[in-house]
Amino acid sequence: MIIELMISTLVFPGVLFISALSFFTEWYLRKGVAHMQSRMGPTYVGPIGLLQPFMDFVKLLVVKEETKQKYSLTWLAELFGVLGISAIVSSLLLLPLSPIRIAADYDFLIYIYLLGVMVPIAMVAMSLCMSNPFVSVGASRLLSIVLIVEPAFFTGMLTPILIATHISSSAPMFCEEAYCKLPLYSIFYSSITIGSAWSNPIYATALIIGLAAVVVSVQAKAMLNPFNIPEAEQELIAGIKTEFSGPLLAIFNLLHNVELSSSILFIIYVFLGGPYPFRHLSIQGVLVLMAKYIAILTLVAVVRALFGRFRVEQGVWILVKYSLIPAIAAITIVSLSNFYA
Amino acid sequence: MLIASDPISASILISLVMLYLTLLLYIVIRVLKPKHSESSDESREMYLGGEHPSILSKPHVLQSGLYWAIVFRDFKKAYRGLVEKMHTGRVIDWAYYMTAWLLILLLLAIIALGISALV
Amino acid sequence: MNFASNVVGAITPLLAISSFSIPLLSLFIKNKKFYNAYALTISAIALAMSSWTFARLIEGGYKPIVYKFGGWPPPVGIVYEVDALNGLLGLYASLVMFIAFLFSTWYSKFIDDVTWYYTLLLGLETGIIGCIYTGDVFNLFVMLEVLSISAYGLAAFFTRRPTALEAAFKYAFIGALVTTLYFIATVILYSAYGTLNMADLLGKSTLASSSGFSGWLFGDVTSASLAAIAFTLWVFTFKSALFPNHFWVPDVYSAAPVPVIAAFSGAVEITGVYVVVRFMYTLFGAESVLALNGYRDSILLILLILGIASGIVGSLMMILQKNAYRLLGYSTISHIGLLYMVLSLGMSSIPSDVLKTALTALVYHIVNFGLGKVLMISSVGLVSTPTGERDLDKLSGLSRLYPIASIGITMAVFQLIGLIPFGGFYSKLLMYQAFISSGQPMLAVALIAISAISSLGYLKIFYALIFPPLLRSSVKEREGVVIPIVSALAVAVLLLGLFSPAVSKFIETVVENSLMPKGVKMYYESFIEVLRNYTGGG
Amino acid sequence: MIDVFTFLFTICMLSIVVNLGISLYGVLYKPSLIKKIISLTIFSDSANITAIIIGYVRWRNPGEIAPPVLLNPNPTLEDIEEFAKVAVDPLPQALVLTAIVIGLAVTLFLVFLTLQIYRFYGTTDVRRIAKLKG
Repeated sequence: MIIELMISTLVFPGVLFISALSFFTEWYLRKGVAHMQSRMGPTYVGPIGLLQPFMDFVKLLVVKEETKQKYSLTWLAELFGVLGISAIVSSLLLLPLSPIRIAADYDFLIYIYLLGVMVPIAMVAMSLCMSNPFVSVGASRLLSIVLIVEPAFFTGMLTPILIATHISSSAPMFCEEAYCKLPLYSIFYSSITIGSAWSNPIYATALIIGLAAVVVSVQAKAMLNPFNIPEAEQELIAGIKTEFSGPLLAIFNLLHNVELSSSILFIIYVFLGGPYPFRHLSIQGVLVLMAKYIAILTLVAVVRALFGRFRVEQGVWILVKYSLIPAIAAITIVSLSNFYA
Repeated sequence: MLIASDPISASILISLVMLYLTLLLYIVIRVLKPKHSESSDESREMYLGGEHPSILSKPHVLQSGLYWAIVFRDFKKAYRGLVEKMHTGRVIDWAYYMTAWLLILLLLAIIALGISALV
Repeated sequence: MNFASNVVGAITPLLAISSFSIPLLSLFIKNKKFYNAYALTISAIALAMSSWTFARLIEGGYKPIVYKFGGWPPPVGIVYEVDALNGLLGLYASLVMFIAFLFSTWYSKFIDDVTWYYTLLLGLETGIIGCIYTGDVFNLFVMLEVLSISAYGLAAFFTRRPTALEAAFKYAFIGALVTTLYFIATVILYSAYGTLNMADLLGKSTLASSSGFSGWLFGDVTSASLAAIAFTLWVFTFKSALFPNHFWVPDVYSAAPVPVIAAFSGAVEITGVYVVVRFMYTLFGAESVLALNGYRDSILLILLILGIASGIVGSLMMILQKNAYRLLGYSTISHIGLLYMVLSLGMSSIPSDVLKTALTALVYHIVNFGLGKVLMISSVGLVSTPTGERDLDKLSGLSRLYPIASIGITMAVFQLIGLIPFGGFYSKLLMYQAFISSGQPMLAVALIAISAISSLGYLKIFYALIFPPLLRSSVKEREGVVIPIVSALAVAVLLLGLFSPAVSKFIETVVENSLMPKGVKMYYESFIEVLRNYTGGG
Repeated sequence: MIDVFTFLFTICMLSIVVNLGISLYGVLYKPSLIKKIISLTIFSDSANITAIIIGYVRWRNPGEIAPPVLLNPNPTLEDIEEFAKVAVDPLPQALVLTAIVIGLAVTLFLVFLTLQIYRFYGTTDVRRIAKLKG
């Protein structure tokens, strides 16, 4: 069992799977945004440039030389980056996707702490290992966004979990035999019951609001437009990536992409019920899963293409308006309706 | 296969997996990394958009400036209230908040007694 | 059993006598090393005694141990009554104080007059252990004064620094006022119940039916309890630094000696929290006169709101600070807020298993937060003390000189933020469980918001001490005893996380045997038993 | 009609409460440190008087109150019972003694602090002693 666990975390849904998914995600985003802005996007490697992100990664990791500067702690930065990636990969064990699943009461809190706390801290610590005033500025921008995003993301994700638990405790008919003994308040439980909640108008409203809030906060967490203030790719000098080069840059990019794709995976499972209305391991199920993934990804790409970058204080208030407040509204709707039901 | 347990053991299991992955990936990256990362004098400087590091008095931002944007931009109003109204360092200003809390406690007691006197 | 109770009674007199004999000894002995060894030995003995007591307590199935001072039976004489919660917190507090003394043996190189320092620090330990073990409301007042006077003295220890004086006077003025208010509260309680014994009060407050306005304040059980609890809560929220009464903490922290700061955040404020728990759950529980017209519920609700406010204000102010210890002071305030948030889940509408989870989280978080904080303070103290600077900007990069301090700070930051798999995560996990299963998801949101804001503050220490390159050449001081302290605490916070299934189960047993109805009954029964033995088995 | 004893007692209690309130105000809101110390002593003295009054067990029949002196040097049980009826409650007095001793220590400490603060800051006005803020 331990050996299975070790292999599973490496292959599926482990490092290899999530890296591949994240390369696809990056390609899709780049291609999609380029398409919307009438540009070409990645084209050279692979069919329609599909392998471009992968080749970028390999080149940075293996071929490119790392430039060291006098004050940097490269080994520590690498360690933090790897820690962030492995936090994300180990959180995938909570999904129904994984052959070895961990499900427990309140396990979504573990997920939140892994993805919402561990990853930003890893990113910030990674960038702070490089001494450079511009990097520090980028890190503080990232932190001021995390300040709002983390509660919003947590609140948003809590909405379907509360709904799922309430459904199962109030109406046992949703409780299919095999799942009755499952832990409540868990990602696994929510992913198998949430599909039926969409038929209830009150719950559906809350879910839509919560979904919107979570998508906005994922956008900000992944530092995509319009929230790419900390990364500041175009300005180059005032972002957290300024001092990264070679393997370190490869690790950082991978961490960033893996975070985005795993967040989308979790959203699909927790809000949309994964392959619902089909079962896992059926062809329709896999297709539905892929369709949902692409749909959410397209949503992200559209938002990214539509908006320019905000200034820091704008970004923070936009986040409060479009992510934190809707999330709180969603959870209030759920608690009120649970209270009066 | 499903491992259902209490959240505490689940998170310990996950953290063990995390530790294992961190070690493994770290070793892999160390092995894959190009060995010849000898650096020239030029590469030992910070990237400052082409400027020489001598333009800086210190190679990092002082911690007092780290959250400048949060304190003076994003949450300007909240901080102004906290610093200028509340944490002024003057005992007389503290006393307003402290006595308010005492008065709330006493008021609640009086209300509770009053209700029992009426009923 | 009898011997065990004598050990309980011996701890505070031992500490007090050895504290007061230091000024006498100083007439004959001038050597600093002697006082280091002396104070360390005394605190080690206290630690051994309190852990022995707790071991006896576990052996006896958590049956409370009662010690009668001077052989007088409970309602007449002063008693110490140690139940599971008492015993655990006493052990914890004496452990924290032992670490503070151990750190002081290193720190004493940097202070001139070590005799007064140790007199006061032993006095502080006397007060803390006394407050925790006592079973008598008035003895609590006396011990509170012992604690407070030592604390004022230690806050003003650097009498040549204006900031230390200012902090001490702000603390001492309001502190003196506050303890007098507690005196009034005990007098009011005595006037109504005719007793000062905690177990006796517990019995009478549960049995007593309100007799209307017969005695108006003096004599009427209900009005007296209400007034007394109002004063007591105000007093102990001051001692434990809850939001509107928190102002003294950062001031005192910014100028006191480093081991004293560790003792303050690890033990003194926890003592305040302990007393509030004792009053709200043992003395005036859900079935006491305090529950009249929802007074207890509304007070708990207000404590809950103040807990949230304390967490948010503390963590917001952390972001602003320049002084390393002042920042840690605000972080203490924010954690105290979290403790009050779980403490106040005892409203009548909340089921008792949720309350049990909440109280388990409370005790667990006390231990996690305290040890993490002591670890943090001793690591930062190692870096800052040799330079004499407390400003984060002036300390920048200095912990590169001391690798052990870097490790300590990193572990402490992870513990206090609550990263998996550190102990801090598991107590927060229990808190989330309690909040969500009590049907109030917004509390969980508040908790994560507080955690998010405060993680920014902790990262500031991280950023200031570890990451920047060391530019100024600075002399490295020998670490000495700090290395074992920091490494032991760093291992401890990790073990608190990795063994959390066992730890949380153990704490749950402790809570069940002290604060839940079963434990409260045991607390009362052992009082009755002592009374019966005295009156001859009747 | 209310009897004189109760009336006087009520006035006494009320004045103590007013005294407590005024001294509380003084400690918290008066800017001068010396005035704060004075208010603090008034506050603790009022608290002590409250405790003493509690000891007089006011709800007993006022006519019975006599000086609590034991005349018989070798008291019998009846003597002690008789004595217990007229004696004041000794416990609050013990409490007050403790509180007075502690109050002395605290006041001395505060006076020392005030002196030292005056040396460094050149003032005893708390509005100007505010180096620690934020």
